[in-house]
Amino acid sequence: MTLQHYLVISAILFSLGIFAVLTRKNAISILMGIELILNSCNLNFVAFSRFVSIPDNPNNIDGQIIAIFGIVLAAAEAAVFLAIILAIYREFGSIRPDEVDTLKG
Amino acid sequence: MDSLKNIESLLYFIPEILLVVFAAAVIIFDLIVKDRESDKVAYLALVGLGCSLLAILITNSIIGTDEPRNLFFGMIRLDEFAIFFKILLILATSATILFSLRSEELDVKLKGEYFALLLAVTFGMFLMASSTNLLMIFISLETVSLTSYILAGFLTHSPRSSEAAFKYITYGAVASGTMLFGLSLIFGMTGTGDLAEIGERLPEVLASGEVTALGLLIAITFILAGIGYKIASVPFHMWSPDVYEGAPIPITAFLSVASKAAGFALFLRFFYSGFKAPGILDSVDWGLLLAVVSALTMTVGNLAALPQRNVKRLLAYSSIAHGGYLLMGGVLLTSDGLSAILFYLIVYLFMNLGAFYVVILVANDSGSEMIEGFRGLSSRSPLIASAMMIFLISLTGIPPFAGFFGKFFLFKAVIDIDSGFYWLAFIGLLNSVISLYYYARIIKAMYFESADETESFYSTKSALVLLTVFVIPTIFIGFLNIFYSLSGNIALQ
Amino acid sequence: MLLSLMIFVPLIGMIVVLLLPRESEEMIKRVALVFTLVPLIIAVYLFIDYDRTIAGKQFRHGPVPWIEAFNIQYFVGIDGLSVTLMLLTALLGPICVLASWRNIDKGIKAYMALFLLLETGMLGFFAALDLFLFFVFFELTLLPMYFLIGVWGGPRREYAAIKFFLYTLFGSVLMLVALIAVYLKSGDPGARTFEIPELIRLASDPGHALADSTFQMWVFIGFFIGFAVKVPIFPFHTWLPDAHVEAPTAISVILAGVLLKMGTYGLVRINMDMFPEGMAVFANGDGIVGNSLAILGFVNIVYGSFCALAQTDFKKLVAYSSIGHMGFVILGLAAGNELGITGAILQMFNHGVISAMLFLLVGVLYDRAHHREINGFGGLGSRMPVYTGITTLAFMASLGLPGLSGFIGEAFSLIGAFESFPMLTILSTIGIVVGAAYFLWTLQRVFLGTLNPKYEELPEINGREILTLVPLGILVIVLGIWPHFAIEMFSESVVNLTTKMSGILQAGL
Amino acid sequence: MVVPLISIILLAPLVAFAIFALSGIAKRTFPRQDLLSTAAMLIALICSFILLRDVVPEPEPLAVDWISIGEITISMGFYLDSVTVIMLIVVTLVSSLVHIFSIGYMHGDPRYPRFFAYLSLFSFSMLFLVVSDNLLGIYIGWELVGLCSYLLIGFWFEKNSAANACKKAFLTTRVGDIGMFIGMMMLFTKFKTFSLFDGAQDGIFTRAAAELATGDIVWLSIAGILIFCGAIGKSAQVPLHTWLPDAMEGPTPVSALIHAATMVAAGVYLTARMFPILTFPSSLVIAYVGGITAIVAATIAIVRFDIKRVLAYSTVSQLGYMMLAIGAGSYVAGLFHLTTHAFFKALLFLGSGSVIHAFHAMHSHSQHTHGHDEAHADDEAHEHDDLSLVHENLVHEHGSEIPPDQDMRNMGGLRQKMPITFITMLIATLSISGVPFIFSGFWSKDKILAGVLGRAMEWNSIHHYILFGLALCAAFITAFYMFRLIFMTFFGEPRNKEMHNMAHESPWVMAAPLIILAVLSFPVVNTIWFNKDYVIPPKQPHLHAPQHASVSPDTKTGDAKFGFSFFGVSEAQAADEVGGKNGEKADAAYYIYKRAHNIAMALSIFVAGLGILLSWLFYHRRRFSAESVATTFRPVYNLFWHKYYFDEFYDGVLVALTVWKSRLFARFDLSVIDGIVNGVGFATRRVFAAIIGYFDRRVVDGIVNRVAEVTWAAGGRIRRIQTGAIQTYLFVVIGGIVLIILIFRAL
Repeated sequence: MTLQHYLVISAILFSLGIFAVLTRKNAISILMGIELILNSCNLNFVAFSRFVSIPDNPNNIDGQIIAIFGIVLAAAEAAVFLAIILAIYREFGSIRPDEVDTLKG
Repeated sequence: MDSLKNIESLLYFIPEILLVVFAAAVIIFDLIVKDRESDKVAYLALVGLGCSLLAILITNSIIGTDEPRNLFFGMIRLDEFAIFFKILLILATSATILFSLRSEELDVKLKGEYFALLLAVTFGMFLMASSTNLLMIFISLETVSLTSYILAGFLTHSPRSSEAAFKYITYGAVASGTMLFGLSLIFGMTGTGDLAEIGERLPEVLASGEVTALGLLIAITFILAGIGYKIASVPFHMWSPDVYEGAPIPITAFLSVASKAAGFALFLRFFYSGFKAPGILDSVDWGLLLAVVSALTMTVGNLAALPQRNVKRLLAYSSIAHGGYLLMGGVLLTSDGLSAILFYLIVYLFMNLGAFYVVILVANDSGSEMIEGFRGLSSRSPLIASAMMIFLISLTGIPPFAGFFGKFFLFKAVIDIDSGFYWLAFIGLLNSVISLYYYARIIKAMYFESADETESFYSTKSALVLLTVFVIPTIFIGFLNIFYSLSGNIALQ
Repeated sequence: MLLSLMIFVPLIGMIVVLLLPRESEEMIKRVALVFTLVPLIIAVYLFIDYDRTIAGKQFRHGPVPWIEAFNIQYFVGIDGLSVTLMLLTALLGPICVLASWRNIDKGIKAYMALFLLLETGMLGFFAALDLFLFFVFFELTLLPMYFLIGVWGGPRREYAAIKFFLYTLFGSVLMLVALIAVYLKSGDPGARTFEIPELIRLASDPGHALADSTFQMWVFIGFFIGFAVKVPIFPFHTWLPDAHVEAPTAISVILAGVLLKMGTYGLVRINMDMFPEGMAVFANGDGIVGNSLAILGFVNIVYGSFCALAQTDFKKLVAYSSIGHMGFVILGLAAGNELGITGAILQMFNHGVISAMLFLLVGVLYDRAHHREINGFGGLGSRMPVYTGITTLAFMASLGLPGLSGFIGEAFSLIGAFESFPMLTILSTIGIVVGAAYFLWTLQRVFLGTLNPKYEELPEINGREILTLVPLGILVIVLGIWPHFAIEMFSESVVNLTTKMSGILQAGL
Repeated sequence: MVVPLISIILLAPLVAFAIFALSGIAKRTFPRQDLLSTAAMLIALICSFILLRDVVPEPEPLAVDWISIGEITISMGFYLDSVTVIMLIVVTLVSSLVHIFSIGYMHGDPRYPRFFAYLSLFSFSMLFLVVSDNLLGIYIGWELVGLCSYLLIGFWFEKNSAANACKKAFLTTRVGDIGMFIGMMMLFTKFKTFSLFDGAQDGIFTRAAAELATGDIVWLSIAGILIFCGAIGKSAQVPLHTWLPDAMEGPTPVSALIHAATMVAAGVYLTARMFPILTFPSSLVIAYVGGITAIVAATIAIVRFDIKRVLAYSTVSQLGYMMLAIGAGSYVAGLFHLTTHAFFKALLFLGSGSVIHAFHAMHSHSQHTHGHDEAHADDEAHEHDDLSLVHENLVHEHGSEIPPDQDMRNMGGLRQKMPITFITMLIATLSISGVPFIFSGFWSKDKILAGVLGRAMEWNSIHHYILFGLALCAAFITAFYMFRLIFMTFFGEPRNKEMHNMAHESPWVMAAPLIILAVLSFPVVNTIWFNKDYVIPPKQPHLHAPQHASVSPDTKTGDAKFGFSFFGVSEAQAADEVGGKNGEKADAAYYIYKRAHNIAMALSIFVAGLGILLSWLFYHRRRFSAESVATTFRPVYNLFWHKYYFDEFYDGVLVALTVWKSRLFARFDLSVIDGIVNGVGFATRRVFAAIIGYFDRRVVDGIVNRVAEVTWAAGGRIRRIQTGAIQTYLFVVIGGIVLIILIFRAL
């Protein structure tokens, strides 16, 4: 497995995430898309920290650390997102994103 | 320069620590305090901000003489630039708290967490202003975003507010995700998260051909998506009108000033420290990219503002446009442009917050944010009307108010010797002509039209006092040297 | 120092007025009058005390550092041209206060405050020797004007006000770019300056970046459009009729009397004096480009005159007539020789006085009849002989009757221009005939013929109104008989300009 | 001694006016404005006479620097040569007499004081014009008299006809003035000075002479003609003459002073002043314009019934005469005729005024308020706003429209009723008709004819022969229609009985001026013109004779015996026509002019006599000799026979074509020229200006509004993108990213 493989996979993940975000008609699915995006990023970081080495510190784990933080933030984001989705559901009686469009123009 | 270890860093981290402590304190205090009707909580939050400000000044006096510090193994950097923004942010937050007390739409007397969140978001912005590492950048960005989402949606039982929060978070999540992807690419190219090192490494890898200009372009564009969403620049601006309209007015004011300022802090630090190396500038025409973005941003903002009848939304678009003006300063990545941006941010803080404050007062009086609420304000409350007039004229950028000097500074930065950006300056100036048109509509409503209702305008003494706090700087900043020199010195670092 | 005092006295007046209670209207008016009289006295003193034999700036105050960051200074001083126009401004100040004595019904306090602010702006503009200060004062006149038209104007006041505001702002932003460019070209970072005399010196010393003729051409255009809107030069003129028709009498007086002159003053002070190379490009007389300035002047004259002929609204007619008259100024300036420029400057001053008279007169009639429809009157000559007499004087002065001030300016502009652009000048003389035509025609429709029974009881012009008109009338006659007392003020400066221009034109050929 | 005198002459009337103006500002009137103005005029008159003593033919101009910019210096000053002084005297004299006359004539008018104030202002302007030594000064005076003429024609401005007439006068003359102004610009651009004579610096004349030593005279000719345009306007020459008849709307004294004696003559004076720079082409143009004017006006005069209009046209014709003279180079003759004409024409007008006044007595005094003749004040209210006046003219030529107290057909047989008026007017008529020897008009006219003929013979140029023909013809017609006027007014049976009974001799204050002027119509007082050392015609360095001009030796053999030596005529006279004796050529020319003079005199006496005779036959002895005349002078007979159809003619046969030149000219004058003026006026106002006004509103302003709308619309578009659906926003985000990448990787 070379770096390229990981990158390709993460790229695919990212694209899928974007696709989901753009097309899904359900807020939850959008949340999933977002998670995909974030995970593709994490994958990138880990892969890079594994493969890319720079002179002064041969074994740097920055990437992995970043990935961990990334996961944490993703979780936090998910929480907030779900809370807001609840509020939306209460106010609009639906979580279809295209029905939440009173603010426009 | 070598960076400090964790423990010794704490000394310089006191302002942030104080914010966190007070955030916690506010919540606890809110739980124990019995008297629900008092504003004690708010005042506690203000005290917290005050302490933090004090601490900032102290740290400033410490680093004032010798060179800035890199804290926590170079995660964040404490320099005059950071301190400048911190002070700016504290002012903005304090103003927001006071607004919140005046605002009737949001009944804050019961909600300690509201102020806790405000402190928290300020904390996040502090980090944004001072982070020098990809990781830190992302964390701070997310901190700010998450708290902002909640604040935007703070009006439970208000569909508009919830919708705002929903759009905000969806948009924000995607944007920050995209940014993170870009960050990861940068990390991959350089193998480091430290901006300074990135600045050193990128030219090498570009030179060595390991990284193509295209790759860099993709990475940077992804990152721009994140930053652009924070500063609401085209094409990443579309969340802001809706969110600004939906969120409670104090929060709108806060977002339009503080969050934008923080975004610019990030933007500037990112580009100035990470991407000024000649090799990178040659790879892709960043100047042109930024110029186009800024031109689009101001034009879209102003044009879209033209037909608005909701003053809040109108100001939202106008703040988009101002984001465009501010970007002009960054086009050449010169210290001149940097200082111009800083100066304009000071001015913008006062005039924009002032304008929003008037909107709050009018909304309190008329119950709506529509332009009709301003009819005949000049006769009903001359002081408030003239204050609003001053803010709007200043936003347009007409002498003798500070806004003009700020714009002048920015334009001067763009039309630097033989820069090819005269066209950008022209666009900017034409935009200020267009902007006059919709600002003037508010003035017209206030002065040329007669009031619908006749009973005198509802406003308290303290409200007027607070207003003057914004009016006076808006009038005089332009005439005072200190601010120019201040921004100038910071820029030189 | 004295100069600064003169400039800021009205500002102090504004503060005083603002401090007065809103109810005490008489008091407010008196205070305003006093604070407009002080600058007049100072202006008269300056006019007398001015040393006519030297061209340079006099009564300097400053340079006082203001914004070191850009080396912006507070720096004022006057030459003959400035002092003449400042005298005009200071003279119109109290006259306008008197003219607004009765017919401003609402918010007299705000009105007077804004008016005083406006006067500070105008005086400062004419005196500023720092380009940035110059611009700030230029813009400072915008805001009060906007409100004075927009709040106290006629039915379509909002439209007129915003139109005026947008037009002028449009012009001034272009000017701003040019101004910044000049600043940046003026030297290496740190050595840059906004000081007008210094810039003029640099721009005329060969080899300096400012002296480069292509650069000067572009900057010239920038400033020109800025001023052209104010003058106004075709096709930037359409704000003027609306603004005039809607504005209250006193404001029309200031608008025509002073604000228009700010444009032409700027053309002389900046475009000609600082960018003679750029000027030469548009006034060297070869090809369309070389004649463009003169062509603009010609178009203004003929176009304005014919538009005036087409009007039936008394005030609009006067407004268009001033477009025509400013055309002579442009033509004279384009000529670039002694007579031409002298004529242009005289025309500025005279038009200031005459158009002020005309608008005051229109106001007098409007206050009585409450309409301005020219065909709605008739035979007033027998009803209000004194008013008719004064109007006839003003009309005759305006249509350039020799012996009254209007003639000299027009004649000199034309004679000067004839040397450089014979054909255009001959064509421009059409404007004189048409001018006579519409003024006489108006005179006939309003004052001659059988008295319109509607106005059997129209009251004759009253003492206060006469008081506002007499000083202007005297100026009109005196300047007509002995123009040299005005000319000698600026003849030296004019000679400087012409030597500069001619030198460049020689080099060009 | 000169300066103070001049100052007094100028200031006296000015002060009189100033007092009126100032008291007007103070909303009251000076009690005895009439006496004040008259006194001022008399003072000026006395001073002028004193000036007559100490004046030299070619003095230094008394100039002061008026304006100086850099090296350009424009001076203002006086130039007092003999001609100036004579003009001063003529102006002040006529003006004083008119003042006095007006005291009686204008009595009871509501604006009585204003009338005198205006007269004073006019006198000042006219005097200023006369004494100025430079073109600019002349132009100033020139325009000021124009203003006064405007004010005085429109004195009874309640009459729409008067209101229109004054506007027409001002505008028509202004058209000419523009030409003059352009001419001035040409001269100034060339010579950098306005002053004509050599003072501190060389004047235009000297510089022109120096400049044109090379011989290229084209531009100078153009300049000369352009300046003459001013004269065409002011002196009512064809084609700009139509304002003068209308100007008769003004009070009669005004017509006498401004539109007969002084202002209209200013054009002639100007042309004479410019004499030294007149080239052959320009002088020929001047001569032809003058000649044509003389004929046109004279023939029109034949068919008029309004007594004032007859006189007006005769004035135009006489002015043409003077122009002709100057154009043909007879400087002295032209000015001589100017002075004599000033006196007798003023006399004629005042006389007619006296008649009108007499008839007017029957009108109720109330009518003073609406002027002397409100007959048609009402029926023209409709054309309230009309830049030009073709309709006006029709109305006036239309028999019934003529104010009754000016209509000669209501007169007749006034001989006994108003003896003084009759006698004085008769004298004037004899004078204008050129009855030999004892009347001044004869001498001046004779000099003109002699001059023209002399020029023709000297150069044997066909042009000048034609001009001579024109002049002669005009002389004949003049004699004819002037006596027609006399016969119709004073002789025969009274046609309108009750008006005739009302008529009465005018009071002395009006009669006295008539008598004085009558005295002035005798040549005794004009001897000054025969003193050839007193008035010396300036040289014309640019006047080059046409190539074919030659002086054949045989012309010497004209015998000097022939011709009269009366008041030193012939030799001396002929001599100054040549401009002083200089060598062989002058000697030859001297004989030529002597012979020309004799022929001319003979002919002029003949035509004058013929004219009077015919007039007598037709209008006095009409019922006898109609047929015999008809058979003898067929064309002339037809011409005047057709005159009796003029009522029908003006009733609407305007369209009918006729070969008779009186009608042709009348129609030309009425329809063509006024038609043009009218057309231009209409086009200018209604069409052109309207179009431009529309253009201004729609296009220029429209474009601006378009821009605004487009901007606004763009705003709307951008709004629509903001759909409110979050996923659209996200689309834009992704799209934006992709776009940026695509675009910038290309760069």
